[in-house]
Amino acid sequence: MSESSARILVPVGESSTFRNTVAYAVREARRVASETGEEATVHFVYPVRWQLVDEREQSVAEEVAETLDKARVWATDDLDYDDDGELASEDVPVSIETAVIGEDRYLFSPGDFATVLLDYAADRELDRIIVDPEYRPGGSAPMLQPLELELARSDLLVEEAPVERVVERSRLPSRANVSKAVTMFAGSFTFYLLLAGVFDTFNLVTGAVSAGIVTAVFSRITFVNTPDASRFVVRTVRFLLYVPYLLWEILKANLSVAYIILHPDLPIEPEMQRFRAAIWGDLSVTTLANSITLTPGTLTVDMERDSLVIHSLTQSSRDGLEEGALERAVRFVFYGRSAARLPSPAERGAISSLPTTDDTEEDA
Amino acid sequence: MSSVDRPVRAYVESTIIMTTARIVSPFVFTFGLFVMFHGAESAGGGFQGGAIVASSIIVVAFAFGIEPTRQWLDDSIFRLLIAGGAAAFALIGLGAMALGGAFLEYAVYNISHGVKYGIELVELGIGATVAGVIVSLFMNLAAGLTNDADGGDET
Amino acid sequence: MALEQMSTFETLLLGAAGAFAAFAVALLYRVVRGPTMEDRVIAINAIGTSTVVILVLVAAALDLPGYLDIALVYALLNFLASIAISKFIVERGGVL
Amino acid sequence: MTPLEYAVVGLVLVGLFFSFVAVVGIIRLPDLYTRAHATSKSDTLGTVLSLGGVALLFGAEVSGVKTVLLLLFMLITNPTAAHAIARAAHDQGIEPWTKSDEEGE
Repeated sequence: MSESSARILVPVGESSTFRNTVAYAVREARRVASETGEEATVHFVYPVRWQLVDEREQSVAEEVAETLDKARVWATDDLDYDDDGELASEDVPVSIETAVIGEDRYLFSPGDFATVLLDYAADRELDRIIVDPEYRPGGSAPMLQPLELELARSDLLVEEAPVERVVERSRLPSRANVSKAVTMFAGSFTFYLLLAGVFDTFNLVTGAVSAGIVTAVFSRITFVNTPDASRFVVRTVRFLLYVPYLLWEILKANLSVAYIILHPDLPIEPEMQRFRAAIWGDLSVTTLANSITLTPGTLTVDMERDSLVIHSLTQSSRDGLEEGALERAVRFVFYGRSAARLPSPAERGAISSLPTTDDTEEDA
Repeated sequence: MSSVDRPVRAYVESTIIMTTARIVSPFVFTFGLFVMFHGAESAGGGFQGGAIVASSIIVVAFAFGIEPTRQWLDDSIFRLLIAGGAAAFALIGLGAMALGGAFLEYAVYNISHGVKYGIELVELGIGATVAGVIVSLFMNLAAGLTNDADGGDET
Repeated sequence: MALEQMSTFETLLLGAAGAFAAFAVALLYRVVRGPTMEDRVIAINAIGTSTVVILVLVAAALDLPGYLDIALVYALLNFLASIAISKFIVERGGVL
Repeated sequence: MTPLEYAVVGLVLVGLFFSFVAVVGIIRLPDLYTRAHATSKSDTLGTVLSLGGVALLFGAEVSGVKTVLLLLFMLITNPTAAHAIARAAHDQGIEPWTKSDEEGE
C-alpha cells in the first residue's frame, strides 16, 4: 500500500474520543508496519496554545504532562493486544514518542497550529497525520476543520480517526509472549508447591503439569503489559513499603467507622463525589480504588473513563480524600518517588460533587 | 424510577472487577488442579477440582462479558475436554482389563507408584469432564440470554 | 471429642465461632427486609465471610485442616456469587 | 494457656469486635451505600484479624500458609465485591441517602 505509512503523528488534547484515537493510531502503525516492513513509530504531540510563562504556567504544564502521560500508557497497553487476531504470530515493534510543541511561538490561527505540526513532522520524517475528530486545538473554538484544511495543503497524508463513542468493549486476550508465559508458570508453580507443602517427586511433577495448563490458559489473560523483571522487583519492593501504611490506614478507618456505627445518633452525612485521579492503567487504578474502599469512610462506587465515583460517609473522610495521601502513595508504588510529589486533589480541582439527579423523588 | 432522564450510555465493564478477576483466577485455577491431583489423600478429587476450575473461568466470564470470553476459549475446547476426560477414564480402566486385571485395577500397571499415578490420571479425566460440562452449560445458557435480548429489544 | 475434655483455649475458639454464627443469623434480618436486591446481596456477602471465618476457627479448634480447603472454596464461591448477582440485577440489557 | 494462645485469642476477639460492628452497621445504617461501607471496611478487618490469629496458631506449615492465602484472597476480593454491588446500584439509578431525607420524614 503506497498511500499508507507507519510513521504517524497524532496531535492530542482532552476529548471524548481521545482514547479511541490512540487505539486507532497504534493499530494502524502496526498494520502498515507488518505489511510493508517499515519501522513503525507513533508520536503524540501536544501543541500548547499559550506561552508557558504566564500565571497559568503550573496548571497548564501539568495538564499537558497528564494528557501525554495518558496517551503513552494507553498506547503501551494497546501494543499488547491483538485486535484483528491475525498478527498474533509476529511481534511488530512500534516506538511511542510524546512531545510538547509550540512553546516558543504564539499559536492563534489554525495556520499556526498546522505550521508547528508540519515542522515537527518534517523534523522527525513523519508522513502521516491522524486527527481526533473531537480534537479542539484552540480550547473551545471550533477550528478543527480549518486545521485539517491547512494540514492537507502539505503533501502529508491527513485523516480523521474513525472513532465512535461507544466502542468500549472490554478486550480479554492480549498477545502471548515468552516473558508472560515464564512469569505465569513460575507464579503458578510456586503457588502449587506452597499449597502442597511437601516437595516430593509427585508434587513436583503434578505441579509442573498444573503450571503448564495454567500458563496455556491464562498467560494471555492475566498480563496486559509484558512483565519486566527489573520493574517488577522495584514495584514489589515499593508495594511492600506501601502495605504497612495501608494497614495502618485501614485500622484508623475501622476505628472511625466503628465509632460512627456504634454512636447512638449515627452521625453521618453521605455524599457522592467524582474524583479525577492522576493514575492510569488497570492495575494501578484497581489498587487505588480498592485502597479507597478499605480506608476512611470512602467507597469506590463506579469507575468512568478518567474518574472514580466515590461515596463518602462523613465530612472528615472527604477531607482525607482531598489531601490525597493515598493517591500519592499509589503513585509512589507504580511510578516512583518523583511522581509522588504532586499537588493534592483539592488544589488540582480534581474533586467535584456529583449532583443527585432527582431530588424531588425522595419520599418514594 | 426516572430512567428516562438519565442519558443512555453503553454498559461498560468495571476495570476494578476485571483486574481482580485477572489476578485471582489463575491462582484459583491452580488450586482447582491441586485439589484434583490430591483426591487420593484429602478431601477433594476430580469432581470438586473440576468445579473449582470451572468457577475460575466463570469469574472471568462475569467480569469481562460473554463475548470476549468466547474469543478467548472456543466452544470446541470444551467439547475436547469432555471427550478427552471421558476417554482418559475409559482408556485407563480398559487398559487394566487388557493387562488381565479388573476395570480400573491400577495394580496391574507395572510402574513404580502405578496406583497413585493411575488414580490421579483418572481424577484429572473426571475433572476435565466436569469443568468442560459446567463451563459449556454456562456459556450455552448465557447465549440463550443474549439472543433473547437481541430479538426482543425491549427496555 | 466431648466438651469437658477440651482446653480453655479450644473452647474460646469455638465460642468465637459460635458468635460469628450468631452474627450470620442476625444478618438474615437484612436479607429478609431488603428493601433492594443490593441490600440483600450485601448481607449475603457478609454471611458468607462469617461462614469462612467459622470454618477456619473450627479447623483451628478441632485440628481439622481439611476444613481450610472448604473455607477456600467457600470464599471463592462467595466472591463469585456477589459479582454474578450484581451483574444480573443491572436493569439494562446485555447482562453478560 | 501459652502466650501464643493468648495472642491468638486476642486477635480473634478484636476481629470479633469489628465483625460485630459490621453486623450492627448493616442492620442499622440507612441505605445500601452506607451499608456497603460497613461490609467493605469492618467486615474485612474482622475477617483478616481472625484469620491472622488462626494463621499465627498454625505457624509455618501447610495449614498456616493456606490460612494466609485465604486471608489475602479475602483482602483482595472483599472490596471488589462491595464495589460490584455498589456499582450495580449506582447503575440502576438508586440515589444515595442524604441528611435531608431524614428531616423530610
